[in-house]
Amino acid sequence: MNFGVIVFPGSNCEQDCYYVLESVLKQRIEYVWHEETSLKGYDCIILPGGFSYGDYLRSGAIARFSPVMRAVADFAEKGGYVIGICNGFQILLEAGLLPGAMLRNTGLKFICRFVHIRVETTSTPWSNAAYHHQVLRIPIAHNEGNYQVPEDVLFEMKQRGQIVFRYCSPEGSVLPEYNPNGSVENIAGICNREGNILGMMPHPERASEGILGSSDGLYIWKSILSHCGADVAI
Amino acid sequence: MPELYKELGLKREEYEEIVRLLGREPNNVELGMYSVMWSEHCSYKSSKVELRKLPTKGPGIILGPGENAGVVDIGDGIAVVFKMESHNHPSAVEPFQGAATGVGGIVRDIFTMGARPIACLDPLRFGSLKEPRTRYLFEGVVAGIASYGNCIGVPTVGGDLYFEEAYQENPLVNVMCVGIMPKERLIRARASVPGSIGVLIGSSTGRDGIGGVSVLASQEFDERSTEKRPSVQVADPFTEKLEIEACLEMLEKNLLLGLQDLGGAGLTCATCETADRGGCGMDVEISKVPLREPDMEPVEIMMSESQERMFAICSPENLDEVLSICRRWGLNAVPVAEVTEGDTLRVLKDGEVVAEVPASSLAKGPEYNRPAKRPRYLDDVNTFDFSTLALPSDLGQVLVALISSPNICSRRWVFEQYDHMVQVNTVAYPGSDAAILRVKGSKKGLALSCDCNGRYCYLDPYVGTQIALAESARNVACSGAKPVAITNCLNFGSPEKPEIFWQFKEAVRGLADGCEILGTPVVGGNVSFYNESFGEAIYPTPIVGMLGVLEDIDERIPSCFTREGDLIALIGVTKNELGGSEYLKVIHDVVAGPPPEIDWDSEKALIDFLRLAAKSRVISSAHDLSEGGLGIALAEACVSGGIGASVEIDH
Amino acid sequence: MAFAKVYVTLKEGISDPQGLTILRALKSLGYDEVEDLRVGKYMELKISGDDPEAISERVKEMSERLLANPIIEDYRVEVEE
Amino acid sequence: MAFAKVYVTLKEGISDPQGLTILRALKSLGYDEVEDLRVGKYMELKISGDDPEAISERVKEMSERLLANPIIEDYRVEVEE
Repeated sequence: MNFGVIVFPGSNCEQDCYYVLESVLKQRIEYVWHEETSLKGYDCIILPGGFSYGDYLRSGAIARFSPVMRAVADFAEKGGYVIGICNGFQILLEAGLLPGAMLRNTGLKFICRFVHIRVETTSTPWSNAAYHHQVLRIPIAHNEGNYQVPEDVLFEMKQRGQIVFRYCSPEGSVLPEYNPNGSVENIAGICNREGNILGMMPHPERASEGILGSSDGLYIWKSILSHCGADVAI
Repeated sequence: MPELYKELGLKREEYEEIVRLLGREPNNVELGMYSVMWSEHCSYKSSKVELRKLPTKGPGIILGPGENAGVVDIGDGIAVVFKMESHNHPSAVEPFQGAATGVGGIVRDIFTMGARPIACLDPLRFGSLKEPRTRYLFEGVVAGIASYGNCIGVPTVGGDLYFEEAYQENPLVNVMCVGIMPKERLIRARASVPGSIGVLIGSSTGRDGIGGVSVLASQEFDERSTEKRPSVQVADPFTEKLEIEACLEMLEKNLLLGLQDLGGAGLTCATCETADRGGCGMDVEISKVPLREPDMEPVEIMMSESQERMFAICSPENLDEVLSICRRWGLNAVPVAEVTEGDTLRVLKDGEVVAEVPASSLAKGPEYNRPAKRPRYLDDVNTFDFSTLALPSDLGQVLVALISSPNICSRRWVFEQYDHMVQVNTVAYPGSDAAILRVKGSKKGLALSCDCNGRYCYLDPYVGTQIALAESARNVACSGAKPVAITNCLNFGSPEKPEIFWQFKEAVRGLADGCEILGTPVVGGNVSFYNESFGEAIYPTPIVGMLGVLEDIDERIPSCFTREGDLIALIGVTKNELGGSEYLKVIHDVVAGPPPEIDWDSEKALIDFLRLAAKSRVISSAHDLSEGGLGIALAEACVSGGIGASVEIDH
Repeated sequence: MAFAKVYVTLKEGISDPQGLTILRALKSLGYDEVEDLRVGKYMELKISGDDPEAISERVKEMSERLLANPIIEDYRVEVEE
Repeated sequence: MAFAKVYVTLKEGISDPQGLTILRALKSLGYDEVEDLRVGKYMELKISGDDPEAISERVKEMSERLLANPIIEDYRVEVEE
């Protein structure tokens, strides 16, 4: 399976994603400069975390105008798989490829710690390797992770199973005190209607090796690998 | 204009030395250049003589003090580059921007050597938390460090934090940065090839940080112009991130002959130091320097300390590729200088010489042997009669009071604002004795710790500094690593006061003796003087930054209890030493010494034991006793491990 | 040469933690008369050209595409000679 | 009931990296007529009371103490009935 991880000016997690896909999961992956206009040959495109354009104005507000984003939209339109992690998720929202918007965390502070997220649906290319309501321990690291979406759109998203992950307690109960940033209904990750675009604030690439404290992030990588029929190294 | 030099902080004999060196009176631009290059901050004129007593050589040491950062060989063809610096005064003016620009400065010192920055640590000191001003400074500094480090993608993995009245008017914001690189990637900050080109990369130049030198600018000093000379700069981590990637790419493609960041004394420092180290001269055409404000004068351009700027030296053949790489990363890059034969630094404006000085004379400032006198306060504070202390009845209450006191309680509120995981190298998270990082592509690991209890140094600068060194060594040893080398940041009051300079001399002597015994050379560091106000100086605070190396990352041990049924052993001798303790301050509100003694033989034996025990996997965890002693160490190991312990004191 | 001012504010009903925090801080400093506070972005643009109408249209377009996020923000444009 | 508006902007001479980055983004989107852009904060306060003069003084005081950072920012206050 061929992965491409996009490098925007200011991205800072692309090398982490590259390392996990190449060294841990033994997949082919390349860096894609934000001025590329074609994504031919890739099966899955990763929009990594970081501070594209310094997060100036709004997280992702400027990166969404990079030339590569037109190619990402076409790639997704044709069924290509796209995962936006943290800043990548914010860029997908600003580009309108996923519904809703990100506001500042209600605590007004950057938060970096492990959290628990619950798998809300396993019928997506990104969560089929997990079981329903499985709890994954994956770290977050962001300043603007407070996901908001209009009521009517949220209702529709729930109907269509687009809510993929919610922040929860270690035992899996979705409670306000386990919501780190104020996101509506503890939402941590969503997908588009077709399911081929995923946006999530937690960083799976930071929880793909036991040595770092958790390998639950592998469930996301394994899901997309098995969905595309690729062999999974571990 | 002879009086003008006084306003710039130059002494009469220093001015006369300049006249001797030039063979004539200096003009405005030259006077400005000497005044900043010969300031304490840039020339270390009061500390140089003492710093030479520190051991800087050792088996793995590739580069000691003298360049932008020290370089240590840790095997497997990998070199570690690390250093610590202070941004105390700017942070007292504007905490957020002061601290943020402090991170930017030290990170530039690392990648200017060719290394990718992989971790930062932030030793911080504030006044009492009861004061609103302290809370304002504390909150601003932490948010500033977070905003910068998180944006450039360098994890802030550790540091230390104390609140003492002595720092009320003078907070300390030190930042340590660590980078790694393949050994052959090392690049020196020197201009050694005549005909090579000096390229200024990054942000445009404004009237930032030119402070006193502004008096030289011809504009009359009216209300309007003070507006134009901002005392605070706004940090731009986004541009710095672009510079990290662009510079590392140019180095990987072997396009550069030299690289230096712009810090204190801006372009003047970068040009004269690279020329001096390379044994060459340099012509600088300042009309080419991209300016942020229209009518800037030569002295303002040469002394501006605008942030996020780098000075790269490359051959004419490589210039185009250097400029195109910078453009690709969205960075402004302009050739502004040419390396010449000889030792003369010439500054030109549209071809006309505005300054002409020997580069080496600028780079090597004066040197002083300051007078030192043992302070009288030492006798009063070290003769306390401990038997007069009333032993509190409820020791449980004492433990609770200590564990919630500002110098001991959890630092989670701070480090959860720092991205301490980016680059997926962090394997021991903040809160443990030492931060531990894996080195991708190698079995080795790095253990990092910075330590200093200013109170101990106040009570006895010699012993207090050695305690800081011993504690940083113990912290890395507690994670199974071998202490290898240190950096430091020596924060003191005014060196012109004999009592303060005595504290400095004793601290450096203690550090030198300790490093000799431990075999951990000093590969670089920083001195910050004049940390005092209204005649009151801070506690002497010589912060030690220790690099430890784990031969095998899998031999690392945590600092919290991990398994039920494990036995707990207290290693080392417990003496009746309450001097300078947190117990004495928090419970009895007394600061009195002497501080605990240092027994280097047992310290070395302990460090060797911990490494051996970790290697042979006979211990599941190890935690160092520091503030709060045994009681707090046990509580910390239980709380962070989420497991209890029962302890018999009378054994 | 003209000056355009763009005010970007959160839409009604969208939570504004920053505004809330500042409001609380003002009250703790004794300014009880403040009943509500909302925070937004304020941008000053220097624009070449001398037709305020045309400039206003262009700045609105800039706001729609980049300076504001229509899902959660409103914007207002003022142009001065 | 009165409305007060506070405009907080960076002092002249202080670099504005955010403004510069947004300016470059606008130019890359074809808005070359924009020559400079600076970003600041804009606050709307709902305040009980009906003496615009007194309110304006109080809001200035709030700006000096909390809403603006006097070291690097200027502020301007407008009060409407």
